[in-house]
Amino acid sequence: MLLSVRDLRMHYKTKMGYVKAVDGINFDLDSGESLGIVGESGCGKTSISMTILRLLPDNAEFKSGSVFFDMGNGPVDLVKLDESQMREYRWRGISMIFQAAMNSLNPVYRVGDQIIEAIQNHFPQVPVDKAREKVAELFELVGLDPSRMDQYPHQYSGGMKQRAVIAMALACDPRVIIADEPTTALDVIVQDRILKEIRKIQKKLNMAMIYISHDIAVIAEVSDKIAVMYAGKFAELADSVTIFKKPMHPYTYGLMHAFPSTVGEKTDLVTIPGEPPNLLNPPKGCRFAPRCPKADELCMNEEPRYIEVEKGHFVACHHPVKSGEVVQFYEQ
Amino acid sequence: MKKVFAVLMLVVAVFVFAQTVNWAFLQEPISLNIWDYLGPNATVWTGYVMGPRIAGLYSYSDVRFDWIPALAADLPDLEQVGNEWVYTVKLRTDVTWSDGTKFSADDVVWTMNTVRKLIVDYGLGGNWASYVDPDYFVKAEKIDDFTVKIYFKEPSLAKANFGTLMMPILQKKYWEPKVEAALKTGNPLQTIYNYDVSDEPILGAFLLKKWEKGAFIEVNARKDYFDTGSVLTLYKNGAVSIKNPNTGFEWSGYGEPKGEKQLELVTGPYVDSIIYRMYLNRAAAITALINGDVSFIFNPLGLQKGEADQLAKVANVKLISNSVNGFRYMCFNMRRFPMNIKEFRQAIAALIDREFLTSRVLGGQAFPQYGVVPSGNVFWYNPNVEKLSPGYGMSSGDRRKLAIDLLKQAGFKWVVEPKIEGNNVVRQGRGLIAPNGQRIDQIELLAPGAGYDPMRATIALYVERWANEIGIPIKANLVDFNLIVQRVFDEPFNFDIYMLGWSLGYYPDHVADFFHSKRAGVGDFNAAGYNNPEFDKLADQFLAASDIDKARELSFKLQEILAQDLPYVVIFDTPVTEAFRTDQIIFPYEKTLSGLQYVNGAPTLVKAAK
Amino acid sequence: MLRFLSKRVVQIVILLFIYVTIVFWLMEALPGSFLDKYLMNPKITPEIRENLKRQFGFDKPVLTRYLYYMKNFLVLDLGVSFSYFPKKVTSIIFERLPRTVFLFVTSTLVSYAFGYTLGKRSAWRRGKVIDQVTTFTGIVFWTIFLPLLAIFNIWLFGVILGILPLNQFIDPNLWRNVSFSAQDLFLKLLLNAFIFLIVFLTIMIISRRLKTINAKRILLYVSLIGTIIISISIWILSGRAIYAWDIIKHMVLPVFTLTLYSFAGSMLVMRDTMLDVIREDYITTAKAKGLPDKVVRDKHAARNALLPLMTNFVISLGFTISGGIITETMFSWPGLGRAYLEALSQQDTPLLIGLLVFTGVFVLIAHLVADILYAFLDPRIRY
Amino acid sequence: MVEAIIKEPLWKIRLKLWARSFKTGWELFREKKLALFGLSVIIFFAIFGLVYPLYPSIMRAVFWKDDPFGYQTFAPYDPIIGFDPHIMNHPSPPSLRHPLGTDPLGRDILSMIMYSTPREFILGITAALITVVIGTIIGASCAYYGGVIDTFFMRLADIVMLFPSLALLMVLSAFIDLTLFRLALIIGMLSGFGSITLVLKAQALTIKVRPFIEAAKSTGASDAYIIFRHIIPNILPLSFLYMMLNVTGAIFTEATLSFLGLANIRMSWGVIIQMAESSGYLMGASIGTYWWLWLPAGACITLLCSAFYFLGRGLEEIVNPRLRKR
Amino acid sequence: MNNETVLKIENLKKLFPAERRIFTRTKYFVHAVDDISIEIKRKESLALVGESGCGKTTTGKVLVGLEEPTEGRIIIEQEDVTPLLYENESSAKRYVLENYVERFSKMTDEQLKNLKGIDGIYAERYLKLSKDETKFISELLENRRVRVWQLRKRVQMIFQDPYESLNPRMTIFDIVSEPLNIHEIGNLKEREDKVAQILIDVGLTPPETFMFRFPHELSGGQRQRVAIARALILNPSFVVADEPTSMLDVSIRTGVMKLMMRLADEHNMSYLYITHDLAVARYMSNSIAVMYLGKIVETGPTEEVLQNPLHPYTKALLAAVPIPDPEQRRGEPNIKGSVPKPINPPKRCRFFDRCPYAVEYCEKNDHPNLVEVLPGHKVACYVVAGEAK
Repeated sequence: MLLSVRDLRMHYKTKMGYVKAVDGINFDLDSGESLGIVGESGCGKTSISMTILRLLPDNAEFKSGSVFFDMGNGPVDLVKLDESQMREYRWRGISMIFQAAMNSLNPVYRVGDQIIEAIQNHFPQVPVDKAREKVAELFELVGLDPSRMDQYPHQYSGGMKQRAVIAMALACDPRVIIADEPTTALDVIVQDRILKEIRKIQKKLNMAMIYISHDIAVIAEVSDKIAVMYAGKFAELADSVTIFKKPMHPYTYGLMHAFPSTVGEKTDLVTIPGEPPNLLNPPKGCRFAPRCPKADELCMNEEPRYIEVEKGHFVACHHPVKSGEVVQFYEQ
Repeated sequence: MKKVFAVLMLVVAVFVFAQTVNWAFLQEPISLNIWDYLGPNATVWTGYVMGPRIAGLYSYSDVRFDWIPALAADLPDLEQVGNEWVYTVKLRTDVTWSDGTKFSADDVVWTMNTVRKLIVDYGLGGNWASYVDPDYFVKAEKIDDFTVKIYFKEPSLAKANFGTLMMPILQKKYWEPKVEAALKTGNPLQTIYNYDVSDEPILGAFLLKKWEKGAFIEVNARKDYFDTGSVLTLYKNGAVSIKNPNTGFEWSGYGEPKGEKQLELVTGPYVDSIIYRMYLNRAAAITALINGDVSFIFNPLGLQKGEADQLAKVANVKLISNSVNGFRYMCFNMRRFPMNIKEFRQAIAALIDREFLTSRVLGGQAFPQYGVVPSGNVFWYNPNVEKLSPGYGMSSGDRRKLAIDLLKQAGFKWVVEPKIEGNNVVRQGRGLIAPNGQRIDQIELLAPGAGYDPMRATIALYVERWANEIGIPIKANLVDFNLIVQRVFDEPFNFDIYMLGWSLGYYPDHVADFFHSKRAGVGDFNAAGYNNPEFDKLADQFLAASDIDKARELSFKLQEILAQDLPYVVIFDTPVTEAFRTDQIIFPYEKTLSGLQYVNGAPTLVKAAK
Repeated sequence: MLRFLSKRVVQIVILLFIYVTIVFWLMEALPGSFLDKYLMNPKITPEIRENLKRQFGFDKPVLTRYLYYMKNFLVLDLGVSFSYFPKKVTSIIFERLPRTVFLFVTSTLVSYAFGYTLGKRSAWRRGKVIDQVTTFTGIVFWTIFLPLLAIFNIWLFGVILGILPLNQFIDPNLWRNVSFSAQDLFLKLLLNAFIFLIVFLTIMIISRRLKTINAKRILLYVSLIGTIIISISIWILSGRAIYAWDIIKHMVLPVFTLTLYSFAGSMLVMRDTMLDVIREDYITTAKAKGLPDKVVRDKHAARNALLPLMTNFVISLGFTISGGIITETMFSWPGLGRAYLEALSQQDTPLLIGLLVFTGVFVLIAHLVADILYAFLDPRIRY
Repeated sequence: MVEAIIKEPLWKIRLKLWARSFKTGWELFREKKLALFGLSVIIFFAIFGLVYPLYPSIMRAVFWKDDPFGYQTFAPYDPIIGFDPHIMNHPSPPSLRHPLGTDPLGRDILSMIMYSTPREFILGITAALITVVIGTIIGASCAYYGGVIDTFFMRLADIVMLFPSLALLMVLSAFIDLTLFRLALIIGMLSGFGSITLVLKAQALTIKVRPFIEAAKSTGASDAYIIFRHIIPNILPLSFLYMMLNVTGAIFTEATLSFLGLANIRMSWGVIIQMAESSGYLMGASIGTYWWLWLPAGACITLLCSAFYFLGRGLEEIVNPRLRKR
Repeated sequence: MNNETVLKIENLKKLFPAERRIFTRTKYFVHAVDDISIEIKRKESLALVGESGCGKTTTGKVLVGLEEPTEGRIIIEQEDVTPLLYENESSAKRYVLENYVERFSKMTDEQLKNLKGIDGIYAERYLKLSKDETKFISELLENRRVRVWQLRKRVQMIFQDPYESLNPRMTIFDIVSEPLNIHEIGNLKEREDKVAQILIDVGLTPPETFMFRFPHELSGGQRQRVAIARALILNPSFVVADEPTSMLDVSIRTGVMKLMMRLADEHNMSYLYITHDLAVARYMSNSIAVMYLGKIVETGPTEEVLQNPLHPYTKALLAAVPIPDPEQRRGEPNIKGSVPKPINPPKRCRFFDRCPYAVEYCEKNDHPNLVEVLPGHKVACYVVAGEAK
């Protein structure tokens, strides 16, 4: 297994108490595989990637869990590494495409130089011209004109910046790339192209990918496995077809049916009542219980375990949705 | 190696044998060009450095300020020729310029005539005017190499003896071509002012060596200074004698040079060089004095109380205090009511307890002053003026009562009459009503703010309070110095009362300048608008006097009139306190009017200690 | 860029014109005049004063004088000073400029360098001890009344500890026997600093062309140390090192005081901008790239936060006269600020106008330099 | 129907919520130890200044009960023309009669400091208020209208900023009689038309482009309504902050001018220091000996100025979201 | 009543001056909205769809008076409101002169009487004033200030970003009652009642817990509800909704969408629904107009357009929308390049550069007009319309 995350917990300390942003996350990822994490804003999906890379702000507190990562010489628990060892793993082992790609390029340096910096940081012996060749290769790979590498970020359009960021993520041939909302700010046609590009590169280089998005449609396009996250926990994890065809968690179910689509019949959209819980003070039992039409006493009091119901299909629910069942959500 | 050693020895030798004194300046001199200095740019700092460079036909003696010959060999002979008065002056024959040239009558004649010409034709201004008044001075004439005749329209102590005959003499050889060249330019005066004079031959004792702008000026003693070695003796009986064993020059005057000697001085210079160091604030200069970087501080205002307190504790620093030739006063605008009422002025004068203010409030930084001639100017000062001053020597209660009586005498009334018991004001007066029934609203007392002079500011506030206590509605308005000057001199007398100060020359002709009714115009010095025909007559006589004793008598009378009429209430004068390092220098004397800086630090007499 | 510059220059000229006009009329409105000091001398009669007035040009109507002034200003002639009559205002300014520039550029540089370093660190370690201590001390020094701080430092270092020379800017004992003037030396020091700057910039440009990080570093250090050694040895060989050292020694105390007093300003600006920059995504990206903390802080965060600081720096250089008034007085440093104070107390209007106008020109040039620098530092800005 | 839904009177809810938001604000503020320190110092000075009238009467009752000289004659606790005749040498060190000693003119230093305190407040706050009112209104209008108004005021700001302010004030002191209030007015206007306008305009520009302005416009709001209801309330926290910092600037400027002896202010902390300076007690060699002449006044300046600064910066971290902790 | 046209836009143009160059005479303009026409009937909604920068938001802003139209006519409820959308009087006067007076003065009485629609109404008024032009103009511009104000009541807007469109310094009550405040409706008590009522309507119950909170204390969905409440409090006949749900989370989004539909029904109003999301448009509108570079390239009933897109751009757009179903594979969006900037666009089909089907004809001719190919379904494409081969 390339990456396996076990019982990962990370909380933010605030004046009012702990925000339980990542609260017991488990998943595995193999080379060539892609995992999509879908969830609403504030559910903690970005915090997962930050916890894995250990790029947490001051007020974050790591609680428990381990992140085993295999660079080819046996799994290492990233959590236990010290800061300088950890630096070795960043970008070489796991690199990232950030949420706001527009802002993840430093405006005062040339785009090419920023990529070369990453390369030279990890491979100091590589001279500049070799690194430039590599950058040119990467540019071509992501569909950018290599002659643009001596331009500054502001001279790029939004889509180009996104490509440059992807090229940068690939600079050190990482094993895993975490793409956090890689296309959110882009128009549909550009988004479509970029998603295809990433997918192609992933296949070609046989990398593992983690996509993080709020848009289940985007995730569906690119992921082999999809994890649905709700309030700091995974509600359900399965391969993408299963999750669409046989969602077992009521939240997944609601999400699937809340999405308008341009194709197929115009069905009535589901509205999940209420608002996502405040992670400062999440409900005692199942975190979805207050909004769940199937919730009962048990759900309110006892937290459901995250179990593998079928092979590769994990659900955390006391009353999973059965195949073919129609769940009726009540509006306020 | 030997060479290095030799240089090293030389350096050591210079340090050991060359005697240098360091003096602190608080501002940098502007220019050593005498035309500029006596023209538009007289600053006291320039004067300190110029002093040891220049010499005139006559000068003042040390300490006593007797009028004695310097470049002249004797006192002048005065005779009337036609309607002109001629002063015949014999020159000393033993004087050389610093370039070795012999000093001669040509220099004197050229200097005097050129200055007059520049004043008349080109408007050469500034202090040259105090030496040459074209209304009096006519011309100078060479009789032989060492005799000159100087022609005046009238004989006048002020214009001749204490004026033209004291002016610095310039070298004709050096200056004539320069002045001629300048006269051909578009702006001759500016050209003359702009000449670089670092190579100018001088008659004085100290030649400029280096002027490092902003940091220091170094001057070196002349070996061939004409006065070196001469012995000045002042006798108790008033006689003065000068003897120079080196050149054999001898002169004596003002009586028989015998009896008890008051002072005997042998002219140096005793030091090889003087370094004037520029410090831009007093604290810095004083720290330098404490550290021994400098031996003496030039400071026209003298040391402040705190500085003196501090320096008194420092070993090897000696404090000396001398009275200053000047006074601080309150001036009434006698063109306005009620300042034109004599009793009103006297009432205010009576209220001002000078002794309390100076000794207590100002902590002894000032001493009371009653007349318009400072008491330190012993020869000219009339000691009677004190007694003539209203309220002199009274307690504070009596002063108030006197003031109230004076006002009542003049017919003033109050809405609420002030009541005094003992020294206390039991009831404050309110609503002063003039004899004509008019209510007096407010009288403005302009005084400089505490930033310019805390003493005057404080006194103005005290005057305000004392006056208010007996119901005189004076309001002290502490404003910028320039604002007072503008309101007093530029705008036509737009003031009620103001408070300023004068610093004066030795010869007290200022009394006439300040109070003569013909000087009461806009921008002139009789700002009070004082107009007293009797005074005017006496003042004219005083100005015309050519005999010192007669002049003194007239001056005493003038002082007495003023002490009663009170266009000015003279309040106090400050002593100038100076400090020097006794382990570094020795001054020949320490008591002298306006302090040692008034004689430029006595550069030809000062000695290095050990 | 060129178009922007020309536009800016036109703007500056117009601003300057208005500014000079305001300054001129303001000074004209001053009550009293230089000649008032003769009011204190009863020997100088009103007629003589009239004479002097004519020499100083007071007799002409003010409008004529204004037009005349503007005409002269166009050829950079600021007229003739009164208190140094008939010296030209420009020559007085030029005499004092090197001293002021040398003192203030040095202290501004030191204070900004200090503020930059501290601000950078305290933002990076926000809320930690270093942050709180620096902020607290910075603000306390920032609010100490400058004259008191100066006097205290003089007392402590000059009087009590006796380790630094007091007052003045040179030691007369050392300088009385040399032929050159301190002015020469100031100019040479400035030239040296300028050459140093040029060398530094050239090396920066050259080092960009080098292949590996180590090579860049070596070139940078070797050449910088080399330049320092070379310039020091030139000073020593020319025999003037001791005099230069004397000036520098005298500068330590004022520079130290000014730095202590003002480092908080640049530190707080740096800290605030840095806090802003730290939140940017490219900082997280840089960290994620595995770059060491120091590199992220200095190369990515501080480099971006430098921009507003740089502008502040250049503009603050323009205000040396204001700052100089107190400092130069307290430390006996005869520069422009002191000249201003003296001119004001003497009512030397031409010098006052000249100094203010000169400051105005200086500030405007500083603004222009700031604009250009900004364009160099921030590639996003293209005028 | 609506009444049925709303159970409590609305004003009560309003009040409660207002109190709550004040409480949360206070809690946020309380975290900033330095700001808290600043606030307490300011409050201390405010009280210190307000109780001044009590001081002379207490001292009179204690020390001048049966005084032959007469308290009235010398008014020993008058800050401007007071004098204590019982003490031979002024300045005298702190004693029971004069807790902070006397100055060279025999005045009581504590009395001078207390008397000056409210004046420093008035000066600082007036100047700051003028600055902020001018800066806010002009900044907001310039940002909102742009065009000629903007150009005019921006060029004006450029010119005002060209003047070195201290140097300019020194010149002005020559022909404007710089009383406390006029000084406040000038300082306020100088920075109001100068740098503050630029900062506030920049801030107002960011507000101007935010959609809620468009929302208000689209419902028909007038220009004045938008400026005063939307733009100004949003830049007000920043204005307020600059006000805090400007108080410091004004007090400092006054002290400097007084120190140079250029302001016509009868008594202030700067004047106290100037008094020590001009009478020669403020110099390297004697500052230890005569500490009471300069230290209390100097400490007051530093304390009050830094207090406003700390308070300002503390508030800045609260009102300025970009400085808030994540 | 149901068939009444609420909004009619005719040939609306909006040009923004682009970079000014000193030395060239040519003026550069961004053709943000370039000659579009739209009609919306009461209670119906039109979705304006397109990528960012296509001019859809500008169209909305013109309608609510945030931008001045450059050309064109806007009719709201049988009234030509265009003169009211101009900032100053003279532009409004010029508009009336150019659009009515000059035209009418050339016509005979007969012709005038035969005019239809809005022209007819104005022609009648023109005749009633016995063709007195000055009177006509002054009548049209009469009370312009007041009428501008009243117009604002009838047209409201909901903005995209619920975090930015509410003033953070105002309470919810202040925000929602602001329109009442501006239009001076009711006293405080009445306003409070009205606000409470509308808050209940948008589902923020109980209203008193929300009324005096600040926006940052609410979640995104709640804020957007507040924004809707503000837009509806004046009972407008027509609302411009600029991507009101694009910033909301999925689980909340449907709630807001449904709320908007319900309120439209209850309040008898129509939406101009601006969105980039075809799927959302499908649920929120009766008809749809696809915009590209300031032009409408296709329009028709929503379902019809989505099921049977004709314009190559619409096709590409549809193909690019990800489908939340891994088993359904969609077609490839078959276009090249990226959106250019519409600065002085050349005279040819706007889509020419990117069109996979473009032929020479498309380059030679100006941008095609909308042609009705199917009933109610118009498309602006020479190839589809069969004009070019």
